[in-house]
Amino acid sequence: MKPAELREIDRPWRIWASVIIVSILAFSVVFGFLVLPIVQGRAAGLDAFTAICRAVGILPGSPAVKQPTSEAKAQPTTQVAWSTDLMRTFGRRTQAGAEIAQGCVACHGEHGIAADPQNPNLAGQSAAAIYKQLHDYKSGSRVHDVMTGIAQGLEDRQIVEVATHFASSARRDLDPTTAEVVDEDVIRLVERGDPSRGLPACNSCHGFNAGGPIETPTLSHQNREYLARQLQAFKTDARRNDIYTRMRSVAVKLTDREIERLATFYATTLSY
Amino acid sequence: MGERAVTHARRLTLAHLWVAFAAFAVAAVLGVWQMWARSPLPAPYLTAESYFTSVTAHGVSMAYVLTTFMVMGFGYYVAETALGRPLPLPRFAWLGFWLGIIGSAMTAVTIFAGNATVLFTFYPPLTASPFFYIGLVLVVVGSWIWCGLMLWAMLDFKRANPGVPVPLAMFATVANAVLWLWTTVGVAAELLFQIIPAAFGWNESVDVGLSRTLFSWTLHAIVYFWLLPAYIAFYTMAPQAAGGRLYSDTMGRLTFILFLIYSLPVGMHHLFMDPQQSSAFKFLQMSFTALVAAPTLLTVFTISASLEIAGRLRGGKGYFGWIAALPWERPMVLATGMAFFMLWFGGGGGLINMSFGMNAMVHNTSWVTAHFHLIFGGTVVIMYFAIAYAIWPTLTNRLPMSPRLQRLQLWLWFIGMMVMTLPWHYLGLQGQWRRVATFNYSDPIIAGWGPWVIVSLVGGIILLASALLFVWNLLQFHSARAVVATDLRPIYALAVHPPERVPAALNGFALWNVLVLVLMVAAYGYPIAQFFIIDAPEAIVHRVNGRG
Amino acid sequence: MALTPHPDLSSQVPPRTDDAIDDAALERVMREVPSGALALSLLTVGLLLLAWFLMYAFVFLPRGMVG
Amino acid sequence: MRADTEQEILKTELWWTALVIAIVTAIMLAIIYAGVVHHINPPSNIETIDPKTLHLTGEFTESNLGTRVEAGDQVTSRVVATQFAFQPQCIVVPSNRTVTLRFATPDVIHGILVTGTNVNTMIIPGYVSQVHTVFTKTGDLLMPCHEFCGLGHSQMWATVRVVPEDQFRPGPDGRASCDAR
Repeated sequence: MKPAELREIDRPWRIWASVIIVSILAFSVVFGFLVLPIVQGRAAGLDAFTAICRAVGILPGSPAVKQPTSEAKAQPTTQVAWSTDLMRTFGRRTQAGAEIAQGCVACHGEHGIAADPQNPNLAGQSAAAIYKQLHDYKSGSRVHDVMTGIAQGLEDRQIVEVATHFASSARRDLDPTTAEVVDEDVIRLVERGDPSRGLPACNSCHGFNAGGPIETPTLSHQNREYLARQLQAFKTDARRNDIYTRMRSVAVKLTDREIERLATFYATTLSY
Repeated sequence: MGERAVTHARRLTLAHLWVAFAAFAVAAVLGVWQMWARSPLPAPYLTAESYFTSVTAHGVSMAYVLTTFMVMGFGYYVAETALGRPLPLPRFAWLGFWLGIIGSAMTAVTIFAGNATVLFTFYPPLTASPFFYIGLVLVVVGSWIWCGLMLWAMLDFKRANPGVPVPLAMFATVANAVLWLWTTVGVAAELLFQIIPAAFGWNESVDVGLSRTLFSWTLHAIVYFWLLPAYIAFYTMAPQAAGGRLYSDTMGRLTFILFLIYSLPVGMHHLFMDPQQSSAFKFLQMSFTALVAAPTLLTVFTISASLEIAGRLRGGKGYFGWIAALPWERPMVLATGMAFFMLWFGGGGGLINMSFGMNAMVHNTSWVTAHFHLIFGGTVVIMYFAIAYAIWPTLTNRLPMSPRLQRLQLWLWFIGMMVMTLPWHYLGLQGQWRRVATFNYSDPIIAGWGPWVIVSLVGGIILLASALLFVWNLLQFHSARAVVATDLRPIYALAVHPPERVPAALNGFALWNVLVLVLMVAAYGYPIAQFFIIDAPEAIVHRVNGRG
Repeated sequence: MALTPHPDLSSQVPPRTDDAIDDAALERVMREVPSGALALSLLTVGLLLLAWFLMYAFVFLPRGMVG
Repeated sequence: MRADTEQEILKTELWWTALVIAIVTAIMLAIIYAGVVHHINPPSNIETIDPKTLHLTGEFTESNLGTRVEAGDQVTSRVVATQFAFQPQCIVVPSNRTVTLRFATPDVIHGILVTGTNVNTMIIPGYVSQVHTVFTKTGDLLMPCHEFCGLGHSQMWATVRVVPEDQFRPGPDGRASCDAR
């Protein structure tokens, strides 16, 4: 066949294919961009222009309903907000951080491992977690006789530095005699949670591969007494600087016995 | 045909298909365990992390490894057998294969190390180990090599045979290659510009609205990439296997062209419930989605007519008598029948999913899981089985002694899939939601779902039995006694009126690529641009591969 | 190579003459095709449309307005 | 073989295509009908909100969450979806009255459905998700998180308590909560 003939049998295909596709496009635009929003908007008391703008996404809201107004007033539980800049500053260990950490030795130990089990170990803790708590002490979201004063003496930059310092310190060694005590019920809570109470697995935030909230602290190698006291504080609403009740909503569902056993588990078990 | 050695393309095909089916077998085991975990029966090894590790591995194996290797391997086979020419540049084909292997292995290692519990559809701002994504990118790059080779083989054929229509099987395979090149643009942009930088820690935040929109670009068309081998089998293999002719070669070409056009500007129907896209663009893409039903409904008729020819040639009478006269004992025919049966349910579910506001009734419920397991796991995978049974004798020059086990395997798959997915449809309508490791069966409403979950678990067990039997059946080919190659009949169907000349529009993709571009600009232009216009707030990255 | 044919084997690999279609037979059946296919397709697609409308009218609309 | 039947075949196929188009059109018309008469749209609301500061300012701070009757007797419920709980975990709404549900998240992707209703939306960090609806059946409805949001996803759900309109008694500040009842 000659090229001219080939073009001849091909031409109607090109024309009709284009016509059909453009018609379908036109149909969709007419109904989706014009007819539906205008008709829906009229019933909701919106003018045609507003309704169309909402339908194509230039204005917020549905073309079918009036947008509600908000009379809300802000009362944040914490002042900490994660930003990309803040996240980038973690991880660079500085001399300044080590110097600030000297002020923590009395309660948290020389290498971030506390002698008094009522105080938390800081060594190996996530920098974001330490930052959040120090900042909360400073802003008053979390209150402690000693810590509030100390935190108020720190600038934001210093908080980052000291948090990074402790994050990169070596964690507490575990007592090998207690490390092997297996508590099946607690392991179940840690790894699976309890569906009947809507309790997520502790691991879904505190596990190593969790991808949970940024400020989630590491719990393993922590002191038993400190863990138990904090869980109780969340449970009784005495401590409420967790964003959107993430920890309060969990702790309130735990029994006192479970709190004790969980604290023991994290304080004594390797690899969590 | 004569005596022939196993050619290069056939070795390629065997290698690809064995990788595909090995991944499939592993994924089938995981799938059953996941259903066990979700049921009221206590499952072993169940933790939150193990469940989502398993779901990730199941999805990646089934949706990326099984499909990509199947499509590639089958494509090499078609390129050689339908064109009757040796595959060009086989070294590049092996390069693509090894890229895919390395990528799959890298992905598998990160998943099973627990560093990629983000499922196969990612969910940023959650990010996995970067090697999870890089592995997937390597698989895609390997498949791009395949796309290039398919286009090359077709153009080579055209140059050597001016004016001769490209055989339908090859035309359809190239349609799939072109479709895949378009399809992967969205996910490639998401991975390369958003997720991989975030996973490496170069970025601490990600624009989630944009990444979901880019993924939606890929998310529907990819399903058609998986589906097209099944349709190639419907058009070019089933009529021959039944002893008939293809009713219309032209409609076959049109069907594959329609798939190319209408599977791309439709992905936003996966975002119907998302706040960051507007109702007008959702409507626009819904209209195109509705038209994706067209090529399937055309196929239903054309393939019915082709099989009717076979049935009537075998003495079938009346409106429906030809159905009974079909040679149902042949695996390809049996699989085609089952595939269409499952397509009815799966496609019906799909029509509801795509219906704009109606999607709210079922979005992210088990209904959707049922829908795609029926269409992909049912219709498509059962045709993968049939294709394997049809081409394995020519790949190995061997035959098993009896196709009885093949028929049993197909029946088990069909029954298992129906038993598993029909309860899921019902549960989805009741509100049973997706991607959950354990349900709270102490809630009275959810307790009522329990028995149906157990029924679907039984379906899953049947499916696992079928999957293992499938692998066993393929192994039988390799150990069977050799047969003379001349006994192997040609597998491709002739049309009632074989095309002598076809317009360029039905012999290539230039026109259709232009139209796809127009539609993609209309459907995705502003919806993507808006994120740069409104300066959407980004979300902080949440890494699942160790806190850092 | 010698082959001991299993009775079922023909379903897998019919001798090539078996399915060879002679033009006269094809022309004969093409007078009736595609009446059966039309009947089957109409039936199944009709049922599909019916099922869609049943879901639309009896499940979707009663579940109430959203927007 | 007969020479002229290729055209016949294509003609038959063309009729079938016309029927297919008619079927697709019928479905489209039903969808448009639902949109025009029942005002059913997918929930679309391109209203941005910064997830990083969600808890600091504006309407999604902790003390503002839950149900509230606002100007023009508009009942609005604000819910935050976070890893791995809703806040609040129970909202109370009146039946047979237009209710606006507004959702936002400070962290990752979530989603909700309310069982037995058409209430369904994704919750995407960066956006306020909004669903306007009318609940007709009273009782406690389950509102699970239906989108994978991390390892605790399976245990994330809330309750929507639909009460008859005469039993819906917001306090003097317009607020209504499940605890108060």
